[in-house]
Amino acid sequence: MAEFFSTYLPSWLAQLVTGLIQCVILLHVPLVGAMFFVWVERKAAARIQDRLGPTRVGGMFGWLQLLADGLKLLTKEDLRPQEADAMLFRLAPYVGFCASFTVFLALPFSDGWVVQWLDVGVFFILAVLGLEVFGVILAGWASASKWSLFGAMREAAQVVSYEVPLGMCVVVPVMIAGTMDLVAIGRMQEGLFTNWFIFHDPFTFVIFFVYFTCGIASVNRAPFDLAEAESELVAGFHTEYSGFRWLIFYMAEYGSMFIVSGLAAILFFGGWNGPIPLADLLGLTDANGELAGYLGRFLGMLNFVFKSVLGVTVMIWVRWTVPRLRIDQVMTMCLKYCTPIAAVMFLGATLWTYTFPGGVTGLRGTPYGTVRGVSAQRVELSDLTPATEDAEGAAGEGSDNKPAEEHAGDVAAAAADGEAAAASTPSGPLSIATFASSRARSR
Amino acid sequence: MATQTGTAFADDPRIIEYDVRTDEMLINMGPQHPSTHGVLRLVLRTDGEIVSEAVPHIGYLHRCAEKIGENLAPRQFVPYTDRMDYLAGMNMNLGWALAVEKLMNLEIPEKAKHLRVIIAEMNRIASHLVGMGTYGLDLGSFSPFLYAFREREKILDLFEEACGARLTYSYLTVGGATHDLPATWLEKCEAFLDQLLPVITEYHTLLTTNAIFVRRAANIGVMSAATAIDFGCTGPVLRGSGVDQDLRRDGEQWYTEMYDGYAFEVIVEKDGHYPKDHEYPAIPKTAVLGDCWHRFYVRMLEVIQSIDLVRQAIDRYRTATGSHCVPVKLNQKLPKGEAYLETECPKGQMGFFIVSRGEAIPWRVRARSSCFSNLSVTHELCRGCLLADVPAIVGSLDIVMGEIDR
Amino acid sequence: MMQFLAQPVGAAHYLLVGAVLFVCGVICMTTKRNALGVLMGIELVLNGANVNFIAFSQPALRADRGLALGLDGQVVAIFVIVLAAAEAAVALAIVLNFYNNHGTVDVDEADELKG
Amino acid sequence: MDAINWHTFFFLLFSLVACAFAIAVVLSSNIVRMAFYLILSLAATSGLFFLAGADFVGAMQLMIYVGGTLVLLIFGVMLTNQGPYTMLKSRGDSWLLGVVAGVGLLALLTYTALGVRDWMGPTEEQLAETQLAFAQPSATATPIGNALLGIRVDKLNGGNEPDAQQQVLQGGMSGYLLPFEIVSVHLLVVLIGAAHLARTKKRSDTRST
Repeated sequence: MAEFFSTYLPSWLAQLVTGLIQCVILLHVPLVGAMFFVWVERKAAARIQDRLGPTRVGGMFGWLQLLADGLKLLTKEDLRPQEADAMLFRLAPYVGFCASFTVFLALPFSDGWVVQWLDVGVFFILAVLGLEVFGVILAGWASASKWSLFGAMREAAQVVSYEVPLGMCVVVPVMIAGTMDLVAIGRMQEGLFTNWFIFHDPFTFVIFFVYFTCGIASVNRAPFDLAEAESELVAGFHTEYSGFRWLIFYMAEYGSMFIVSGLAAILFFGGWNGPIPLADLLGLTDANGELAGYLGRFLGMLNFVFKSVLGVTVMIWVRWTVPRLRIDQVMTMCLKYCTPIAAVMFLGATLWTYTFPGGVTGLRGTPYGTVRGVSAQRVELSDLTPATEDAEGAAGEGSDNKPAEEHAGDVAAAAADGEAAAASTPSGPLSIATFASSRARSR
Repeated sequence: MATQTGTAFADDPRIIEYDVRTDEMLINMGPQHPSTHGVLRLVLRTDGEIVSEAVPHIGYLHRCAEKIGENLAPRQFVPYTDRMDYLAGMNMNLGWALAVEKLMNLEIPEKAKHLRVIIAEMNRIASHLVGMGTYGLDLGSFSPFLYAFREREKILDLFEEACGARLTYSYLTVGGATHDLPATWLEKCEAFLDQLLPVITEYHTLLTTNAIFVRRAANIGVMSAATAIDFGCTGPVLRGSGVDQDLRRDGEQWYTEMYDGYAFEVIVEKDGHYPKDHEYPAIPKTAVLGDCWHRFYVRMLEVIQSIDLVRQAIDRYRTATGSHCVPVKLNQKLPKGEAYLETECPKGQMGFFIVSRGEAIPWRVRARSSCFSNLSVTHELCRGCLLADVPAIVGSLDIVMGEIDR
Repeated sequence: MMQFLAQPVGAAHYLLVGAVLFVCGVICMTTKRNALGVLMGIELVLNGANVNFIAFSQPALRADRGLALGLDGQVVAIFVIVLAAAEAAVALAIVLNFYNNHGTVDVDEADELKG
Repeated sequence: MDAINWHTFFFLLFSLVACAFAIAVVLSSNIVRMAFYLILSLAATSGLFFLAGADFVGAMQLMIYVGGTLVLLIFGVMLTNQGPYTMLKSRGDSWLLGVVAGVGLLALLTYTALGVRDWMGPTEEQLAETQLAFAQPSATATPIGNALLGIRVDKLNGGNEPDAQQQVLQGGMSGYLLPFEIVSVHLLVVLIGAAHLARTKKRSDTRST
């Protein structure tokens, strides 16, 4: 696109325009997504409650309801309490929304379809998702309302606590994959659905449910929606908000819901890989031309979106079914159940991958599944000398001046420091697989 | 968050156990608050999440109902009773009508009595359904509220057919009822009851036995039988504390004769189980007699009991003799004297006191509100609970502000 | 401005940012009377130092590539972050204790060790 | 002039945000606002880290540093309801001292930073190579993880000759296993220590409260 614009504009302006267009497109993913989820929520809630939900706006099924709602909210008066800290009160919704929106930068929608391909994708997503709480706390504090403050402090306590088990749960698939790169993790789960990490071992199976519980808690959905518990705190942290700013909070919430279930889809349910490798069976791969590869990825994106929407739907379902927990019960749940279970499962998964490095069934080609475009190599202590030979290939031109992270070598190099390895695992294999990928971007 | 508990070292006031120095916070819960069941205002004194004091402030819905009653003929006052406990208007009508009849010593036909049982028990079901639904709402579960209202709508449909109104009925009046039941009303009512019974089982799955619900309600707001009696609590709140008291059995003859010959047991816990709980979920281990869960459960079981009573009443009504009312003129002089009668309303024992000087219009009218007494215990129950427990406790008392403020 | 935008930045530019953060932190530490403000100053100082480590770790930011810290710079930055977190935890506990004992977070009040 | 070096552009963006909010932290006296500015400053700094190719450190900065500031913010919020501690105005003499020391320090640091020619950026010949280096996504997580386990993948790749690699292997790779272990024990100690310091205490309160 930049090339197209550069025929009319100076190149820097062309690049700027291209970037802005892409930003706007990306911005629409959470926005339209939030619209869709609000509609889904209203319809699902209505069905659960024996109602019809919106039926009129937009012809059938009220699918334009949120647009109407949004227009209504935009025309509402933007209220601010007299005592409020004006600047923070105005900024707080955007802080939350920015955090939620930024995560979409690192979330791959299909094989290689990611805005910013990060080597630390999982880490980045968890970190940025954790920043959403700032918006809530600032909103609660700046409102100068006791109910808002209650909501903010509850949110703070809850999010800080739940980040621990959430992180532990996420670490398990990362450990199995050996990388924090979400694209690589997704690629490892190619093939049949048995390759999905949730079926990798019993521990990942359990930990998915822990993850989902913690995920619901970290995005403040019922039964963990203490920060906005309407029967206790009026509306919690957004009691004093109206109109557009309130809408922003709402969008951030739905964005986070999508992110949490999207992350679950990638980490546990194969991401964009369907239960059967349909794209491969239909020949929609890069090998059959660019268009076929594009179509295959598009199919993958549908897969991913479907799985994420399914996760969001489950959250909606849970919300309209169960009562809300109390603050001490939420903390008990986190500290007494989720954290220990996650820790034990983490240990179990570690031992499992150590005991069955190639998986129990041995169906996977490489120790950690087939990885397209990423070569994995398992290095054991006895391979120390050959490993140096492999490393030879990695030494590309100009490597004298570049550290390893700059290397575009396609061979993984890993070796063990003799002393360290001997200290940790005297006789067993030292499973360090490094993925230095050619990273030919398939976008 | 902070706790400031000095109880362990109460003998030495200088030794305090603390975590962080914190100030107490005064919070107004209501009168505009989603879970105060109307316009109740609770002033909470909280230390972080812990509530050290909860003082109810009432009077936002005061409409001088009693004073109005002193300026109207008893039959004209019936619509005002509707507006007391607006969720159980029929029971209010009945209480007032019975009190006036007691003053007038007016016997009403057998058919009218059975009709009154049908209508009163149906309204009890409706009221308890609302109580159940709003309790779910108080605990953060929205769906049971709408399920309960769905069933209540059907009762309101039946009432509408009988008297033309859906909320303020003025149906049961001095001397009986304003109209007889329409032609196919009984069949429709029976069909509704047949359909309601399995639905109640679903509510038990959704709420009564739900793990989170049990955690939120069991062992919360525990009220001993002694406390309940001290504060004058009545109705399900009293029975939830294990006191065997139900005016339909224990009340005055003037009231209980309506229920003469009906088979029913008072819903109260005896030896760890309830009379009609054989097909319903067992009491959870964490539940303590007198807690929110028990109060809720008593209401749920009373719905079953009322279904049973309505069925019996329908059978009797079909074979009963007489008319649906005895006509009472609007300007009929009341005998000199006074009468007080309490009836078992869904929320508790509602009493009407009426003093006459021999005129058509009573000289004094007073109402004894059940919710007023039930609410008075809030302060006692909320001491030291968490903020989230306040709606749980107030909700389990099932109050209606219209009745408290009158 | 446009001239600057066309040029690649070097480690020195990063160092300038680090210096500003560092100096802000130092001023924060000296001027703030609120103990939490002092803590924020410390965070800024450590952060400024981290910027330097990262700047020096990247060989592409400088002409003498071979002298870049490489991975070492990043690892040290990680240790700084981790230790800053640890420092904040202990410091907050101390502030809490100070607050409990003195009923204030004004560090000027902490003069009991003065001879 | 029709080419923008986007690395420079974003460097300018992030560094302006980081510096502006750092100054705002100094100038503000409301503790919650200070925490908010600090968060923005730290987040912008993490952007600088990402820009400099240190992805892992950047993410870590977001997670730990900014997350740690969250606790500061919460403390600020908690203290704010206590009346006068929101706004503790700094004294004039401390301002004088701080600004004098700060400006001196800044001058020194600026002089040092700009003093080395090689630090001013890549030379003209290195320009293309630099563009290439920043165009590739940096994969730092695995090397850092290995380095913390004592395995320096980058050093192994450093030499072309097998001899050099053998030398590295035999001479030790200066990994970070020991510091890593020390830090982990340190964190544990800090965790226990902070919990001990902040835990509920019983004491004789002689002052009137």
